[in-house]
Amino acid sequence: MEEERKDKFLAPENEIRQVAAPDGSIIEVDPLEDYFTQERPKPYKVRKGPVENFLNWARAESLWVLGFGTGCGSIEIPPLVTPRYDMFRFGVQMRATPRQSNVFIISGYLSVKTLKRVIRTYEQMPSPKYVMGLGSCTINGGMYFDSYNTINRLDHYLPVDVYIAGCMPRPEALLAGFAKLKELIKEGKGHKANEYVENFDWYKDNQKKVINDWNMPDYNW
Amino acid sequence: MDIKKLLTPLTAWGNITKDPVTIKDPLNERPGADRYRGFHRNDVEVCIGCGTCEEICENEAIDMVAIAETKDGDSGLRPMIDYGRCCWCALCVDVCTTNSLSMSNEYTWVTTDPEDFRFVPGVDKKDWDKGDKGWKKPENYEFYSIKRVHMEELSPEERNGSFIEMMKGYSKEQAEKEADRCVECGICTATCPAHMGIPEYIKAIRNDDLEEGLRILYDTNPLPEICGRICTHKCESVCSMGHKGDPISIRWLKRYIADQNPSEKYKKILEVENLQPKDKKVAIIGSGPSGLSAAHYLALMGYQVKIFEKLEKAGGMMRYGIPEYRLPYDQIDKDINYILSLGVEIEYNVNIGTDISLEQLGKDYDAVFSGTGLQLGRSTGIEGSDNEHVYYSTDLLRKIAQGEEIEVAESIVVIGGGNVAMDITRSLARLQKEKYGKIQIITTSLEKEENMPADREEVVEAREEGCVINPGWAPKSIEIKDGIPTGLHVVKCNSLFDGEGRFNPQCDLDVKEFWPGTMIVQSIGQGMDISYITEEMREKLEFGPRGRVQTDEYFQTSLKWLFMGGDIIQGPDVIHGIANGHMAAVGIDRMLNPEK
Amino acid sequence: MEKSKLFTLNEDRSLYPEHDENGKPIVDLSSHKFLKIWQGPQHPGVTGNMSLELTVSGDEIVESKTHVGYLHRGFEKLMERRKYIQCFPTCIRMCVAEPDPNEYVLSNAIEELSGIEVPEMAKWLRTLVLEMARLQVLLRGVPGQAGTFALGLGYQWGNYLRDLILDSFEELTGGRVYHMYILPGGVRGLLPDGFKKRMEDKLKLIDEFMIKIDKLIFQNVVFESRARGLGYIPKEWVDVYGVYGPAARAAGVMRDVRKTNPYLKYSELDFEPYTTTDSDVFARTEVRYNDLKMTVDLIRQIMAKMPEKGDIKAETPNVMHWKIPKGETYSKCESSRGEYGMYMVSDGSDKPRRVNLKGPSYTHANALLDRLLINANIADTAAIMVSLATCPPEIER
Amino acid sequence: MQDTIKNLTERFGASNMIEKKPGLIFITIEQSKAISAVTYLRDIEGYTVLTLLTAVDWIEDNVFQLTYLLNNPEQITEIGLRVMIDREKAEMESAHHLWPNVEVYQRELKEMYGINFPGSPRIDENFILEGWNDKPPYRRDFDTKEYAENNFFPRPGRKTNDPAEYMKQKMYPNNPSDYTNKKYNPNR
Repeated sequence: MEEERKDKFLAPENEIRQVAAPDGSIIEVDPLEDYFTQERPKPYKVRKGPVENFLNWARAESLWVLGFGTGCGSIEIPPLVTPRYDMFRFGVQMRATPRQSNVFIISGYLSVKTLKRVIRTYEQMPSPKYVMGLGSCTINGGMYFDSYNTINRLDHYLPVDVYIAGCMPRPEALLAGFAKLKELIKEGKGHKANEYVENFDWYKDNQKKVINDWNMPDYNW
Repeated sequence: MDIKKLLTPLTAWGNITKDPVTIKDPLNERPGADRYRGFHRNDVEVCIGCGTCEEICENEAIDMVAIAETKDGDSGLRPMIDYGRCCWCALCVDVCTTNSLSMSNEYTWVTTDPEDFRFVPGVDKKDWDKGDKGWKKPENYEFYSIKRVHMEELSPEERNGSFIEMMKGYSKEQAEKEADRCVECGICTATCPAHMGIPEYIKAIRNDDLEEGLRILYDTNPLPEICGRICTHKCESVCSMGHKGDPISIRWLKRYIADQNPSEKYKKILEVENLQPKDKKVAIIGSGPSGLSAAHYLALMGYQVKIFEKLEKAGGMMRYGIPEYRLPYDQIDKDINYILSLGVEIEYNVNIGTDISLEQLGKDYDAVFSGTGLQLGRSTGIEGSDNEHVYYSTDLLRKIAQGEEIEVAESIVVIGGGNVAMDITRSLARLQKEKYGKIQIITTSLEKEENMPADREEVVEAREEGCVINPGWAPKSIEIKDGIPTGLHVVKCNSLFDGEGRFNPQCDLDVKEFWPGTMIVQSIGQGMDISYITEEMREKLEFGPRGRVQTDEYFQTSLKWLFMGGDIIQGPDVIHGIANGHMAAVGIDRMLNPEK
Repeated sequence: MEKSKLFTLNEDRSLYPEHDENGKPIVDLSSHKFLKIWQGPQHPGVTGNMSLELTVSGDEIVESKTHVGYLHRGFEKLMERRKYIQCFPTCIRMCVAEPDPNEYVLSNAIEELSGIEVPEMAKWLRTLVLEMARLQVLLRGVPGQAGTFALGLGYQWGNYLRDLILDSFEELTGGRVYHMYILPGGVRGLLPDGFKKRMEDKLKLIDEFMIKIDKLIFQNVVFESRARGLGYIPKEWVDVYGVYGPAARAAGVMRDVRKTNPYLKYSELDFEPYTTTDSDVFARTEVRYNDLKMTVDLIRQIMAKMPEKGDIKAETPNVMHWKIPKGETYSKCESSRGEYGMYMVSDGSDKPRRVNLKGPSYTHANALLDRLLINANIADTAAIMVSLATCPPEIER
Repeated sequence: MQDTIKNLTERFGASNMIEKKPGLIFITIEQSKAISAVTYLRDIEGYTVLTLLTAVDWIEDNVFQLTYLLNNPEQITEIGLRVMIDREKAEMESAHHLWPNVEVYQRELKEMYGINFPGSPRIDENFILEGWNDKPPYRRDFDTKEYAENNFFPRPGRKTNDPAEYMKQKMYPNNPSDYTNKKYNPNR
């Protein structure tokens, strides 16, 4: 176990260490045990009939977007919050933490370093959750198709619900994206988060292929 | 704490009475600006599929896919754009050689399937195809110069009465500037029958590497000095630059490369100093473009080549059919002497069929290539055309080239609208000027001005020199008085072809004219003389339409040892001849060296 | 200068680490006196996508390390395999908020290396676009500073006005955020009809907004008490740490490329950049507020002085194979954050040998920010970062 | 400016001066004298601002060119010092004691070019990349497109045609394929 641990998790913050508790006592912490879960993810239950319809309606009308500007496209998100576009009236609002959000906007290219954080953040979001890919970069690499540091296709790493064309898409196109997402959720097609769970190994393989220092456990919720 | 500073910010509450700035329906209320760079549009009718957009796209977002039919100057490819790559920079629009590509002001496209984002604008119908707003190439700039670099030429006054070459050739700066205009689409390469590496040798000019340029020329064309002057330049007529401006002067650039390389260095530059000789012999009949071309490539392959030429000098129609002011004889000699220096033998004044029979050649040699060309003038067949003062242009041109004195009349009428007609017109005009000090010559053609087969510049230059070109008339009869023509009766010709595309001239007999002239020249095409092929052989040969011998793709006839090419197979055209000769050489090599 | 009462250090320094001779704190994490927290990359208080590794004692920062690289795309490498004309759509993504200086420095570097003179009209249009870009950034940035103290209202106003300027950009250049307007050799179009009038209407709105924002921010006791004395940059640090633009001018050092190395048409315009000496967050916001005023004035001057028509692009070689003579140059301009430069090396081929972009954020957000955050509160990190106008994509490129 | 150049030439053996535009010169200096020249410029001549420090890979000559671009805010002049260092043993004296932000430049150069600056703080820490296990990416012999194609997942199904080749086939379907190749001349 110790050996394996050494090979896998080189990050210093993942080493077993002693910390002081507020009362002054010293306790030992094993970050991998204590801070991460050891369980594989489970799909959430998709209900049937009017209950599910009601839930879908509720989900569609409260899209809470995680405030994580991953690329260029994030410059067009602030205008949506301001009165000119006012996305609150469509039930969309920004949240600061993944625990409160259900929509993740990947605003353009993802460098490998960000991808690692994005995966962690995505996994921390409660299901059902939705991913919107903005611009060319998430579809086929965009301008950075030949860059050594950006991924080419987002759908190899995360399940994507909606793509919006543009480099970068305008706020109006983003609103159209939200409208489309709502439509999908209401039709009951917004369960990509379960796809992620079902094809978990495939996604993890792809993620690990590009993230060279995978110094964290596979499960992040 | 300043109480004022506690209260002042509260003035912001004043905004509560103002109208909100919110856009009510942002999805529909906000079209892009007039210049917005939204989704692509392409006018597929105008697009020629040159691929320049693909070339300039820094994201490799554009693929050329086969959509339309390939025709002259249109590759049949159309750009397919991948919106998983595009960055909406509109460089493709600005660089488009035909201005067919533009962008609409639409910007909303949401989908769940990323594969949707690949589409062919103009072919895959989209909502934004119609509107006319959006980005178009700004009028005030181009990414390349669309104006041709002018080549200096003699003034019409200097040209008249002299056979000095009229085009002076490019200087280094001019050639590099002209070469810079090329966008390397390759439509010229595909159109050129010889598939010359045109973008490549233009690139060599830009890089100032004329030796490399010469090597590229000789890869496909062993007569660059000649072709650089008188090629029919199908490449230029399809040049993608010609859609917005002037096509690139590909021909003059070729001439520039050839002119700048001295003939004594050719062997070194072209790396032909130690060829591997083979013990097989090939005979070539005729030293026209196809014969010379075949001889050149066969010699490079190591064959022992011998050319049989009917006249006293080599070059065929290039020497005897094209006036000196367009193609000086020393330039012909430069190309031919190089080919002969590769070990090609040539025997002059040998007439196949009378001096030596074709069968004999076939027995003596491993293969025979015949490129005898079209030397016979074709008659109009109108009344009076059998008069002795009614000439064929081919005969006259040959005589001028041979230095023979010809009887130039004071007033001349030429029938014909092709390049040969222009050649004879301008040659006779020069002779008239020498002899009489003035020019009086009328040239007429069936075709209207815009459809005349002659090159545009030939017509313009002829007019500059004082010749009258009056197209759109059908010759009716030649009036003869005392055995000497007095002139030509013509009627207005309205159309040449009928609804089904057949040659069927429609004339308006009421509109007629009489053009006086004591010398009438017919220049309406040439016929071939294949009398050297005996009856016996004719039975073995297969014939195709229009009395031409049937050959395969390597110009091999049904007699395995006999290859035929050039004008007799392809019709009159120097570059076709060169291509045929080259291909026949490859064919002969394949036949004689089947193991390869 | 009166320092804010809200911003005081704990007088009992025994809980805090000692400093070595270079002024760096000696932090011993195993003493359990300190806590290490990360701010970013996913954090609403970080400009763009970067992160700060903060070591804190209580809520006071004792050590900070900037971590960048989340937005690295390798532009400088990518441009080495692009033709000169293809570099120009690529390079502008280096700073997202203010892309036009990228276009300008690249085009200017190419023009300098190949000896191309840009037509007059193009120079005027370039100046106009650069000022409009500055206007649009400052409209977001100045009230954005108040936003870091949770005063979001001005940010909302500013963003609305910025959107109006983006509409103008759209009319003129065809793009909303990425304009791709200044290209090597010139610009890509004349002003559309009625542009000047529509622009003037927007400038009038901005004039009104300037008064409102003054009342909302500078006459505001909350803003003043939090921003005064925060993130103080001594004058001596300006050269040592590489402080540029408004941040240097707030320290009383005149740093403005428009004034020192006038480029384009700036020598024909009448302006005097504002300087002050307080050198804290409040002073920097004040400088940028005055820059905003000056920019509005400059745009008016440009629109009045520029000719109506003219050539917009110099004749360049065919862009498909444009080769540039061997050489190197450094071309710079003044962005809203300070000197923005590009070092370009050409090896005589049709692609640049090396392109290196140097934006002010590179020095601002690394050594300087690490130094400024020491002794600041966690709650003030965002304010300090925004006052330096750090732009992560420009650091890592 | 003239005096500065004269001093640089005489005292530090600078050579190869090019004045790109008024107020901007580039000058080459030997590796061993580079840091003392930089110090001299900063302390004596008033070139107090380090505008940038970067490298150029001249792989053909097997050298890296380090460029120290110094700015004199008083005289408004800039001097670019070119220092050629061996590409095989890419190592340079650190200048972190002169400006605090040099350490960042040097970390970047270490990461992107593999140029080592012994003694520079945090020089071995990651700066931009994370878990990088290939050649330093800014080196000319690193092919970024190839790396991207091998490591990431480009969307399949793209196919393009070369207009010239496609047209040749369509317009002259009878032209045999061995017609245009160059095998007839064994020397070529």
